Order: sequence, then C-alpha cells, then structure tokens
Amino acid sequence: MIPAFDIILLVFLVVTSVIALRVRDLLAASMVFGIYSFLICLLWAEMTAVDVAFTEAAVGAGVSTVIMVATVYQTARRSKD
Amino acid sequence: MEFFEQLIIPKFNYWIYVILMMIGMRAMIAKNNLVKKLIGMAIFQTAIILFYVSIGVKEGANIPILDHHMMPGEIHGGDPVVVAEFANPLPHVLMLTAIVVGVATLGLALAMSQKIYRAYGTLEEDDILSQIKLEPND
Amino acid sequence: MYQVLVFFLLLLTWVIFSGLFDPFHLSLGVLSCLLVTWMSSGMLFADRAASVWSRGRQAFLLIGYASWLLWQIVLANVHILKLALSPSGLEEVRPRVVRFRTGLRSEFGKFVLAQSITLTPGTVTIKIIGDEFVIHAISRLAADGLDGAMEARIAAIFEPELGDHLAVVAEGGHS
Amino acid sequence: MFEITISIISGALICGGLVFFLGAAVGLVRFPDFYTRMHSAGKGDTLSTIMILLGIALYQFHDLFREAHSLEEFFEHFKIELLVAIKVTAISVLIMLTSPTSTHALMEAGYDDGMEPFTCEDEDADENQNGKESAGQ
Amino acid sequence: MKGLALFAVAFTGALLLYATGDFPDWGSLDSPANGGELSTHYIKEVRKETEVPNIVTAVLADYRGFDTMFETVVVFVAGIAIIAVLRDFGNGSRGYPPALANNLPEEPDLIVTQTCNLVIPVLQIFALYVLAHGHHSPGGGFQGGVMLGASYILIALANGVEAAMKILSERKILLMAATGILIYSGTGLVCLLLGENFLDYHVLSRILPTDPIMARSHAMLFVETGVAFTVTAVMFSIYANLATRGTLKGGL
Amino acid sequence: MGEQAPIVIVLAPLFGALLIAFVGIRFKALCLPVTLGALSLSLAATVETFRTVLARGEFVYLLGGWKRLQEGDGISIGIEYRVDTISGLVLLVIAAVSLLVAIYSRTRVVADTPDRVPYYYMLYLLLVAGLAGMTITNDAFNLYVLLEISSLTSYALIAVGSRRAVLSAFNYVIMGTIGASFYLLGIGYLYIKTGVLNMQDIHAVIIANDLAESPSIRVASVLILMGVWIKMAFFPLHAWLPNAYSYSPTTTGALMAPLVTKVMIYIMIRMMVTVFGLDYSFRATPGMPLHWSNLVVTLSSIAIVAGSVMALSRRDLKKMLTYIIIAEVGYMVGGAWLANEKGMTGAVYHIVSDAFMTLCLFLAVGVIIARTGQSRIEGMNGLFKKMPLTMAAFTIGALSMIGLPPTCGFFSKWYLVGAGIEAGQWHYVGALLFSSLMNAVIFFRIFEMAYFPKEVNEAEPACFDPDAHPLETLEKTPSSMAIPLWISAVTLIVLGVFNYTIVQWIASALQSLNFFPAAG
Amino acid sequence: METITSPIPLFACLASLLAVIPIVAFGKNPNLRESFTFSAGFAKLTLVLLMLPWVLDGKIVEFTFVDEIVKGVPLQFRVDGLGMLFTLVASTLWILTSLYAIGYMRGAHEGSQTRFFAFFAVSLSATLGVAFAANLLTMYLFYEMLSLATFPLVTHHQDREARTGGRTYLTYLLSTSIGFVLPAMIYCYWKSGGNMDFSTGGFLAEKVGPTESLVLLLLFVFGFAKSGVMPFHSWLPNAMVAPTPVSALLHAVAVVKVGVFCIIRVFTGVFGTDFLKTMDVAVVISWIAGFTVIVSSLIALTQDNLKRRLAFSTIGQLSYIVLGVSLLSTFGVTGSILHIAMHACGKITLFFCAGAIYVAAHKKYISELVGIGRVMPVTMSAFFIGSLSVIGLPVTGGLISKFYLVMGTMQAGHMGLLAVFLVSSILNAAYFLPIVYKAFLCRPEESQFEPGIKEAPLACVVPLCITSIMSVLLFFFPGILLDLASLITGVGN
Repeated sequence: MIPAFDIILLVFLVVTSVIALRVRDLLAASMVFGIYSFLICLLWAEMTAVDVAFTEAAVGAGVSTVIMVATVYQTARRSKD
Repeated sequence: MEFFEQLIIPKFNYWIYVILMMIGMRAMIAKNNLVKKLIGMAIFQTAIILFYVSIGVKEGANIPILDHHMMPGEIHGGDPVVVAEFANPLPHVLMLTAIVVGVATLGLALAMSQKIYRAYGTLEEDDILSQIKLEPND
Repeated sequence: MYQVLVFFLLLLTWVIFSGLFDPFHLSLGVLSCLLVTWMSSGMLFADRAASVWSRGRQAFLLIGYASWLLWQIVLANVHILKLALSPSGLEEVRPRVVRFRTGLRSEFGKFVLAQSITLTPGTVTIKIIGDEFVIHAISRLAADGLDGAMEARIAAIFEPELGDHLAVVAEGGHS
Repeated sequence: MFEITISIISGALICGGLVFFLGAAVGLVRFPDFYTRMHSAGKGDTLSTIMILLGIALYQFHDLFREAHSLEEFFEHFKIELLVAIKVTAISVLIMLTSPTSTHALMEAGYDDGMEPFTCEDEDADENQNGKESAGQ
Repeated sequence: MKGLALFAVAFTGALLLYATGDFPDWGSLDSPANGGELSTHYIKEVRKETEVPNIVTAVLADYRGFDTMFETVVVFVAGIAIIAVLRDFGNGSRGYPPALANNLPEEPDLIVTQTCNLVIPVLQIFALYVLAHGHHSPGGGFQGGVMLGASYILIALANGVEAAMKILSERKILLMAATGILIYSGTGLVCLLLGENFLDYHVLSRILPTDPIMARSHAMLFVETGVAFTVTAVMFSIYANLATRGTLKGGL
Repeated sequence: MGEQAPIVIVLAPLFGALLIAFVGIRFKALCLPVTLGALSLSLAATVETFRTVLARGEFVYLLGGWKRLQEGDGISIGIEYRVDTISGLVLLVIAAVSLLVAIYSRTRVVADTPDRVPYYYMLYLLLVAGLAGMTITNDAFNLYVLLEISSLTSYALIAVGSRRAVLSAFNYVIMGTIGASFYLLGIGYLYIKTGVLNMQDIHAVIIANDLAESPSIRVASVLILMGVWIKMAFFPLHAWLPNAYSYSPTTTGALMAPLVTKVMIYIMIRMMVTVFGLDYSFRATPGMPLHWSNLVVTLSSIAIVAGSVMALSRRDLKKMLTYIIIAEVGYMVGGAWLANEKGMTGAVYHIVSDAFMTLCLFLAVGVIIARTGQSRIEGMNGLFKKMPLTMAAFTIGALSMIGLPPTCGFFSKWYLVGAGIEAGQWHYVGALLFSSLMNAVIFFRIFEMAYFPKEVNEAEPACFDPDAHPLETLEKTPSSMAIPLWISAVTLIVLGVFNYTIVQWIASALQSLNFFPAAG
Repeated sequence: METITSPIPLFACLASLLAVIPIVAFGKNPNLRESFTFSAGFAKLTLVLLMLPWVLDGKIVEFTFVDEIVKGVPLQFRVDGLGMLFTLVASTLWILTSLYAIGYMRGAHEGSQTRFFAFFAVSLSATLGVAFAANLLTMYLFYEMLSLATFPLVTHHQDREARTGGRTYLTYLLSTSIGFVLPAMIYCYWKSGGNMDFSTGGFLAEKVGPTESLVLLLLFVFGFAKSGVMPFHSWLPNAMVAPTPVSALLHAVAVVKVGVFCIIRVFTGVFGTDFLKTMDVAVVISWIAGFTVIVSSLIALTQDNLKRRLAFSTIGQLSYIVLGVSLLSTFGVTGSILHIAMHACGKITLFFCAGAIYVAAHKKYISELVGIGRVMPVTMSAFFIGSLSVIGLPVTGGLISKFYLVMGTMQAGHMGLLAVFLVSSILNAAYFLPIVYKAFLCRPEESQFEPGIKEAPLACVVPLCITSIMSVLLFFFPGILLDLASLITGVGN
C-alpha cells in the first residue's frame, strides 16, 4: 500500500512535468522544472532515500535549474511549442 | 475493480514512473525546441530514478543509516541489525550515480544548445533544419 | 585577529551542525573551518579593523533589533492577512512607489535597512541607487510608516557616530 | 503533561503558520498587480515558514522526559534534541535573511524590466494589463 | 515525426506497463531486491566490514567504490567536455545573436551581494560538514561538493562571474577537478602498490595507524574528499561557462 | 604486473587524462606524448592480460578485494572484472585502434581544434578508458556508468567540430540518452526480479528461480536490446550516426567509428550470452508469436540492405562510410542472433575485422581530406597518381569491406554466410551478398574516380562546408598519418591470413556455453 | 600417389610477384626494367620445368602456407597434371608476351609502362596461384586477385572508353564471383563438413542431391564468369579496349583460361565426374555451353573490329572447353584440357597479329585489311596458322583437341551437341578465313596499303612466329600434354 502523501506527490509530479513541457516561456518552464525536481526530492525523502533526496535537492532543484536558466538567458526565451 | 486493487494501487509508483517516462520521452523526440527536449530528457531520467528508488522501499523501514547505539565505536557489539528496519541501500547508491550522470548530460547538452544558438541564432529545430537546407552540403 | 574571529564563528556553526564531539570529527571541523576561513573570510564583515568589543556590542544590539524586527514581521503578516482575507481589504490597497534618501553610509547598514523595510508591514525595497531607496508601499498608511525611526535604530547599532544628525528626506509620489 | 504542553504549543505555532500561509495565498490571488502580490508572497512566506520551523524545533523536546536509565542518558537525549532544535532555528534565521532578499530581487527585476506598478492615482488605467503579467522574472 | 514519437512512446509505455504486473508490490519486504542476499548482506555486515553507519556511503565508497570513481570521472568529463565544446578562447569573432542576458544591469545589487556574503561562509561550512559527516548522516562527497560548488555559483550570481573567477580561476578549476580524481584513484593505486587489488582499502592499515576496518572507513572519507574536489570545481565550471557562453566574462 | 594487468588497462588512460590536466594545459606539446604513453601502457597491459587468459582461461579481478560470498561460490558483493578470450580480443582491438589513431592525430588535432588540444586529448583518453571498462567489467551497473563516460566523451568529441557537428552531437545526445536510459531501465527490471547486479549472478538467479518466462525478464531483455541497438545504430534506430561521424573532426571519426559501435555489439553479445543465457536468447518463447531470433535476423537483413543502399546514394566519402557502418552493424547483429556457434564466432570475428576495416578507411579518408581539403567523391580525381600509397591502403580497406580474400573482411563474411546457411536464414545470406556487391559498386566508383584523370567539362564547382574541413591542405602526407594507415591496412591482411587462430580463441570462449546442436 | 612437399610452387608463383619490386623501382630505366621482367619469366619457367618430371612421374608437389585458414581448410598449393599443363602454357607464353609487349608498347608509344609491367607480373602470379590451388578457397583467393590485378591493365589508356570497359569488366567479374561463387562455395564447405580439397576426386560427392547439384553447378559456371559463358560474357569484348598484349595474354590465355580452368576443377575436384554421372544434371551445362558456342560464333561474324571478332571467337572456344568437361566422358575432359593449351597457342597468335597490324599500320577494322598480306606477309602467315588452329584444321594443335572433344561427345551420346561442334566449326571458318583471303588474295588495286608500310618491329614479329610454330608443333608432339591430361582423367594414351 502506498501512503496518500506519496500519491499526492506523484500526481503533482505528473502535473508539473506536463506544465514544464507545455509552457511556452522557457524561463517559466525551467522554473517549473525546478519545482518538479523539488517535488521529486520530497518524494524520495518520503521514500526513505535520504541520500538521493539530498543529492536531488542539490543537483536537480539547484544546479540543474540554475544552468538551465543560464542557458535560457544566453539564448532565446520564447519557444514555439 | 479487482484489476484496480491488484495492479494499480499496490504499484501506483510504477504506473506514475511509466507515465513520467513517457511524457519525457515524447518531449525528447517530438518537441521542437531544444531546451524543451532537454527538460524532457531530465524528466525522463528522473522517472527512471523514481523507478529504482521505488524498488528499494520497504514498508515501515527507516532510512538506511544505522543508529549510533548500533555503532558503539567497537567492531563487534551493539544491538543486532534487523534487516527489515532499513531501506534497501543499493538502489540509492545506484541512483546517486544516475543523478550525477543526468546532470552531466544536461550540462553538456545545454552547452551544445548554446553553441547551436551561436551558430544558427535559434533553438527551434525546424528553423535550424530549414537553414541547413540552404547550405551547400550533402 | 579578524580571521581568528571568523574562524571561531565558523567553528561554532560547525559544532551546531555536527553534534559529534569526538576528536576525529572535531579535528575535521577545525580543518574545515580553517579552509573556509582561508577561502572566504573576506566576505563576512566589511570592516576588518573593528575591535572585538565593538563587534560584541553590535551583535548584542543586533539581537535586540532582531527581536523587534520579529514583532514587525508578525505585524506585517497580520496586515497582509487583513488585506487579503477581509472583504473590504482590497479597498485599502493603494499601492505607490516612494523614494527617500538615507543617511546611512555603510553598505551593511543599508542592507539591514532594506531588509527591515521589506520585512515590516506594507513596504518592500525595490531598489537601492546610491543613497536613494526606492520603496513600494501597499498603502498610504504603510508609506507614512517610513518615518526614519527604523533608520535611527539601525544607525544606533552600526553607525553610532551619526547620532541624531540623520537627515531623512522622504519623497512621496511615484516614479 | 510536559509532552502535551509542548505538543499543543508547537501545534499552535504550526497551525498559525499555516493560517498565515493561507493569507499569503489568498493575497496572491486577490491583489491587483505584480508588486502587491509580491508583498503577499514575500511576507506571508517568511513568517509562516519561521513559525512552522519554530514549532518543529519545539516539538523536538516533546519526549525529553521519556524513560531514561541514567542522567547521562537523559543528557544524551537532550543534547541530540537541542542540536536539532538549534539547527531548525538556524534555518529560520536563514529564512529571515534570504526571503526578503528574494522578494527584493524579484521586484527589482520587474522594476528594471519596466513593469509599471499599479498605483492608486490612476487605479483603473491598466489594471487588466498588469493582472496578466506573469511573475516570471 | 510526431506520429512516430507517439508510436514509440505508446509502444514503450505498453511494454513497461505489461511488466508492471509482474513486479513485487511496492514496499514489500521480501521482494528479491529487498530481501535478497545482496542488500541483506550490505545492511547486516556493513558495520562489521567497514564501520560506517551510513550504509549508502559504505556501499557507495567501498563495495561499489569503483562505480563511484567513474561517477566522479563522469563529472570530470562533463567539465572538460563543456569547456571543450563551449569555451570561447577569444577568437570566436562570429557575431552573437541577441540574448536575454545582454540587457542585464552591470552593477551588482547591494542587497543580494550582502546576503550572499553572509550566506556563503555558512554554506561552505555546511558543505564541508556534509562532506565530513557522510559516514553518519545523509551526504557525502558528492552532495558536499555540489554545495561547495553552489557557493561559488552564488558568488558568481551576486558579484558576476569574473569576481568568482578571481577566486577560482579556470586553471584552478581544472587542477582541482583533476586532483579530486587523483585523490580517489590514487587511493586505489596506493592499495595496488601495497600489493592488494585496486581500491582494496583495508591494506592501507599498513601505512595508516589504524586497523584494517577503520582503514576502510578513513579511506572512504578520503575518497569522498576527492569526489568533493572534482564536483566543486566542475559544478562551478559548468555554471561559469554556461552563464557566459564560454567567454567567462560578464554573465548573469 | 601480471595479476594487476586488467585494472591497468582502464587506469592507464585515466591517469593519462589527469596528467594532461596537470601539465598538458600549460605545455601543449606534452599532450600527445602523454596520450601515446598512456595508450601504450594500456596496450601492454591488454596484451599481458590476454596472454594470461590464453594461458589459463577466464581471468577474474576483484575490485576492492570484495570476494564472493560463501567461499567464493555465492553472489558477488563488489564489482569484478572478468576477461575471457572474447572480451580480451575486443580489448586488444580497443587498445590497438586507439593507439594508432592517437599517432595519427598528431597533426590533425592541432589543425581541427587548435585552441583546445589538451581538452581533446583528455576526452580522447577518457573515451578509451570508458570503452575498455565497458568491455572488461562484469557488473551490469558498472557497465552503465562506463557507458555514460564513453557517451559523454563521444558527444563532446563530436561537438568540437563544425557547427553541423554540434547539431548532430545534440541529436546524438538525445538518442544516446534514450539508449543508455533504456539500458539502465533494463538493468532495473533485472534487479527487481533478481536482486543482484553481477552479470553471472543475474544469470544464475534467473536459472535458479526459473524466471526466464516472467514478463519482467522478457521486457528487460527487450529494453536492454533496444538501448544497445540505439547506441550501436542498428538500422531503424540509426538516424544519429551518419551526421555525427561525418561532421566530427577527423580524429574523432577515426576513433569512434571503429570502436563505439563494435563495443556496443560486444555488449549485446555479452548480454545475450552472459546475462540472459543462450537458451533464453535463442529459444522460442511460448507467448511470442514470432521466433525471437528470427525477428532480429530479419531486422538485421533489412539493416544490411538499407545501409548499403543509403551508402550508395551518398556522394560524400565520410557519409558513405557511415552508412556502410550501419550495414556492417547489421552483419554483426544478425550473426550473433543466428543461433549457432558459427554465427556467434563470425559476429565476434567481424567485430575485430570490422574495427580495423573501418579504421583503415577512416584514416585513409582523413588523409585524403587533409590533402585535398574535401571529402566528396568528385574531389578524388586522379588521386592514385597524386598519393599512390594512401590510395593503396584505401584499396586494401575497401577490398576488405567488399569481402575479397585474403583480407579479413572475406573471412568474416565467410563465417557469417556459412552460419546463415546453416541456420537456414536465406534472406540474411542474400542480404550479406547484396551488401558485398553494393560495397563493390560503391568502392569501385571511387576507384574509377581516383584512377582516371579528370575529364574536362566534368569539373563541378567544389562545394563543401568551409567549416567542416580546413581550407589549407597539406603538401605531403605526414608520416604520423601514413604509418598508422599502413599498419591498419597490413593488419587487415594479417587478420585475414591468421583468422583461424582468432576463431579458435573465440571458440575456446564459446565452448563453455554449450551451443545447442545446429539447426541444419 | 607420392607427395613431395616443396616450396617450388610458391617460388614459381612468387617469381613474378617479387619482380614487381624491381620493376617499380627501376621504372625510370626501361631496359633494366624489362630485363627484370624477363629474368622473372625465365626463373618462373625454370621452376615450372623443374617440377614437370615429378608431375609426369605421377607425383604431386605440395606446399602449405597456412595450416588452417578456416577450419579444416589450409591455404595450400598442390601441383597436379591439370595445374601443371596450365602453368606450363601460361609461363611459356608470358615470356613471349613480354617480348611482344616490349615491342608493342614502345612501338605504339604507350604511357605508364612501368605500371603496365608491374600489374602484368602480378596477374601472372595470380594465374599461377589459381593453377596450383589445392582447394576451392585458395583458388577463389587467387581468382579474385586476378580480377583486381588485371583492372589497371584493361583500363590502361585511362580514357572514356577504357572507363566503360573497365567498369563492365569489374562489374561482371566481381558481381558473379561474390554473388554466385561465394555462397556456392560456403554451401559446399558446409555440406561437405569442412573439406574443400580437390585431390579426393570430388569432396562433395555423395553429399548433395540432384537439385542442389544443379543449382551449385549453375552458380559455379556462371560465377566463374571469366569463362565467358553466356549470358555473362559481355565483359570480354568490352575488355578489348586494353592494349593488345593484355588482350593477348590475359584474354586469350590467363584470365579466360582461369575461368574455364576453375570450371574444370569444379567438375573434377568438387563434384567429381563419376558422381555427376550418376545424376543427369550436367547436360544442362552442356546445352548452355553449346548455345554460347553457336551464338558467339554468329555474333563474331558480324563484328568488323578485329579484336572484337577475336573476342567473340574466344567466347565460343571457351565454351567448347566447358562443353567438353560437362560431357563427363574421359575423352571430353581430355579434350577440354588439351583445348586450353591448343586454343591458347592459336588465339595468342591471332592477337599478336592483330596487335602487330595495329602497331605497323594503325588499322583496327577488318574491312580495312584488304591486301595487308602483301605488306606484312610474315604476320599474316602466322595469322593464317593461328586461324587454322582455332578452327581445328590440320596441321595444327587445334585439330587434336577438337578431335577429342568430338570423341567425347560421341562417347557421351549427345548427338545434338555433335551438331553444335560441326556448325560452329563451319562458322569459325566463316569468320576467320575471309580475313586471310582478303589479306592475301585480293587484287593489287584493291589493296589499301601503300608499300611504305612494313612489318611490325622485330620484338612483335618474333613472338608471333614462335607461337604459330608452336601451334603446328603441338599437332605433331602433343604427347606431353596428353600425359598431363591423363593424370586427371586417369586414362593412358
């Protein structure tokens, strides 16, 4: 059986991932991706994978998002899809 | 209902991971914008990590760190370790590596997309392709 | 001297984080603190020359100020809560941009002022241009609250030499 | 008794934090433009987080008086719990430091980008337009 | 393309879901992975064999230490690769297309700078704490390294990339990244030179004043430090290059 | 050194890369010597390992000294290396090819990427380390890590080229990540059912618990195969390869084209043989409407034909070679899946011979580009007169590709066709022959172009991407380019003449696998 | 049978291959270069003659390079009667051709002579390799080597025509050898259980059924397209763009004879005639060959270009050999083997003559040759003898081989094929004799030649005289050839 908290997080994950891919503003997409990473980090903390959660927090929600934003700043912000 | 109880509920994690993975994979293949593709790629990779971490979960288990009183500093001693109390550490180890690989790939791909932007002035795949068609090449 | 101070501050932080007091981990802590001191001790305080005594005084006063600020934060939140939740709250929202000049000279002082303005009810620092603060206030009342009292408190901590000679020039209106 | 008291206090703190969160969230929806919304988000966020954290820090001590075989063990518990509480408090200090900074950075970015604040003098001028602006930067 | 993608995705998804029914239930204690000999061994014997409470760290740095060495190499490769691909050594005279970053203000912002000045030392000490306490709490070389790298990224964000590059120049980055791997693989090499297999840390007790099992524990800390070195340097290098299009000037 | 030789194979390039990071950045002239030294050491260690393997069979090296549980009979708790003759052969190929290409790169890297020479060589060495590690390791997850190392380095090595190269490298990143992730996922599916990661152990658990029919294992095999196929550019999944290899710098193409796809094929064989077991791979499963291996062989026949036809339609030498590689991949995949020993032997032998064939051709094309400044077929007019030795080596490579004796290409085709006949897969035999003919047409078209002097009126305006190749051309072929080219060409003949020795080595490794009797 | 292990076959084969090095090295000095060609030629002939007594004694000379190049199959040379005969012819004629080539190449001022002589030597080595090959794989190896080595010779002029000719040449030879021979060979290897040796008198005997046999036979006969069996013949006329010495040696002796030699090997060594007799499949090959004989002769009639006419004639004559061996009768096989030698001598004479005419008078077409006998009497006399031999009229060697072939047909009892022989002989006469007639017997005023035109250079004329004389001599002294042939057929004469 899976705790309800898990299920909520998982549903949120799907929602954020879809949003991140549908938003046409790449900066917003990167930000939503950051949220996605953070959610998944929570999920892992909840699943007792603390080391993974820690890494994901530092890497996924931190560095990945920052370098993605940096790229968006150095290229174009608008996307056609 | 039977189906729901036996296949969906106890394996909800696996279902979601498949869905996330498919979302990411579709973005990787079908999205036009290179950064979007990379976001898809990151989602794709985290989905796999989700799968692995789900493998290692144990009902009612704790984080895979032994308590201090189990580690009295000496080698043999302290309380016996109950395996069921600790989550499976192996998937966690594997996924640390996978996360690192993910960010390395992402960084490299972002660098490439910047270089592509430098060369073509756009990140839209179809625009780039139409520019390439004008070039004299095979 | 300055670096020794930084080192001990960092060591304190380390001990709080670590919670392990065996020699092995403590030596690791000392090593790490030395390393961080070497790497980025220049960041923590702007004035390297200040005496330990004056720093102690500042720290003491800052704690007092922080508790006052905490109260201000509570007020600010109650304010927001009131605006947001009461049916007529929106009518009170009369946002405006306020500019004023500060007499504070040290960067840290300006920084504390700006943060305090942001944390207090109804006002947020948008920008600091030299001595000029650009503030966004959510209502006339909030804008009027920027009367220099806070600035005086901060000046008392960091720049006591300024005394009462603070010349607060508040300018109304929007940009 | 001690345990219940601690639980009630920390529960109250956490609930209070949540109430402020609610206020911030409602404000985020109701307020007219980017700047006022940032007021709501920035401030509500700060206090509610601090309150929740303090609640948690306090809750660390709820089983301080559990059965301890010796005084030494009691202090051992106390030490661990105190350290956690201090860490949590340290986080709230960090929040106090960084939250206004981020509020400020966002507002400055909007300001530099030429986003017109909604002001009371020409209240009805371009409310809709400002309302549409996203808080992206 | 879209249709093809949809087909591929649907096909893969169906395939994966087909197997899902075969999996042991989520969280089950006696699934092959959880109740199997391998993970049981790790949990049961870890303290006997390595004296490290954090099982993840023990598996990461010792049982599967070779994996982790190459994980570090992956990071190193990413750093090198991004420099090789993106770095503009000053002769790229091609006109850059416009980008968002061009209309950013030049001046660093006072509030942000001050906040960062306050946060960075704490962040760094926390990063080192995470590194040093990888044996006892979540964390380790990689997480600590990322946080340390993040502290430099923070400097770059607040004061500009050039300011951060003054502290950690490109040359230093490379040296640091390589040193990290050298620490890791060098530890293994020392084991090899002492007559045992690569990364067989227990033999280090011959040169360290500890017994073989504590030698494992200490060697793990040592290699984690190596990981942290590399990760710190590379994380910052990635940001510095990506934020400036490889020019290492200006930036966000 | 003997006992530690396997680790030196992987460590030598790694330390070489570190040494470059330490000294090479400042003293650029040291990069190449360091690279050569590291690769030579790696080669020496490989030879040593291989000799040990020949002398006493499988060679197991325990990393971290973690022995198997229960007095060596239980599962492996650490990571281990395992070298048999097949992996030893592949390791030899990797070491030799990378050393040759490194010699060859002396002038090319400076010309192609003048300001990033040290970075280039670091990536080069790490790619070699990754490939060697993939070949040697016996741990399914360790393989993934090394796979990613080789992928990342190869992305970068491609992307340092022209602007088209960056774009194709990006596509490669996308495809490569999908492939590697599929592999990872497949390992996860195996792990969830078996709980172990060592390849031998996985197999043992599958056998012991009779898991072969379970959906997870089946899906795992599909996933791993798909992943590996993407990485090796098996036909419907090949789209990334031609651009990536043809727009990349000369040295990159010459290193990657012979090695990367071949190593992936080795991995596929390894998975089929070691992890899933031959019974699983080759026997019809009850639920499947189609015989599994039949399907793959059919696919590879299609791959062979399609690759050949696409190669024929290209006018650019490098592009053409890349499509030939796609066809060759079909050879090997098909051979491995023919479900008989001959086919497996042929596939492994073809890994060796195809690596050298591709190497020879890519090196020759590299020389041609360096000398003429372009790689289109039209630009090859009169080359036999201008550079007879290069063209002679090119000819040997081409003949091997076509499959004429006594080059090794003939003998690999010999085994593969023989296996195809034995298995009764006539379409595969037909595809092989068709592709040989196509190769003949392709290469003789080039020979004709190069042999006959330029005719008037036929001269087209030279059209090529100025980014792609340096405009200034070399007056004469430097010996650093000529010597590796000739060594590779001579190797083709040596491999051909002594093919039976190699085949016996392969057979000694396959013997333990109990191939079931031939279906003929 | 006694077996002698000796490296002499290897040396014989290598003699010309090694000569390539000095030929290339001394390319600047034509006389020195040619002297190497000659010494290699004589060395080769000497080595071959050294082995002749052994072979005639019924011994077999073997040499193995690689013990097992694929499982059970060595890379091996073995000299038996058939190989000896072919080698003897080829190496003798090489010397003559070299002499002729010197005269021709210098007389016609051809370029790139070094390359020419170098590849000429390589081709010879490959030919010897085929002749000595002890098993199918070794034979295939040298067969392919020959195809490639002759390509630069065929396209020697490097002009548009040469390009077309060369393209056709390689397309036919490579596609057939890869497409037909290779799979057939591998199938044989698999079926025979890893044995490919010729010496056992048919390693495939009793291992395949009739249908398989027929398919394999067809694959082999068409696959060895050098034999020019229709419909894979058209490379041969196209290859006539080559300089005449090439056409002479390669397309009268080496290349085409290698083709039929391989087919003979397939019949005798792979299947074994005895085994094939048990099945009624070889007759299909006979009819295909017969068809080729007739059709090619008819086409030859229509050709005006002398070399093309010779080429089509060659196609017909080659099919005689195929036909002969496919009859499976002892006489037929003997005839086939003899015809290799007889036709070689006759046809090379004709080619030499055609080349001499081109060098002396720059004429290519038959219609231009009216009265040439008056200005070049020696050449045209030799031409006459050569035609007699090819037609199969006394007093030339061609008569003997043809006699055996006809006997073989009767022995096999295929009366229809007898008709083929008769008709084709008439056609042969019809396309050769008019040339001779017009050359000598036209009225003086019809002659198109000024008296100024003389015979070709001595280096051209001497070889063609020698070969024509050889054709005659073979009629009187065929003994040695018959001895060699009987070693294969097992029938004493």
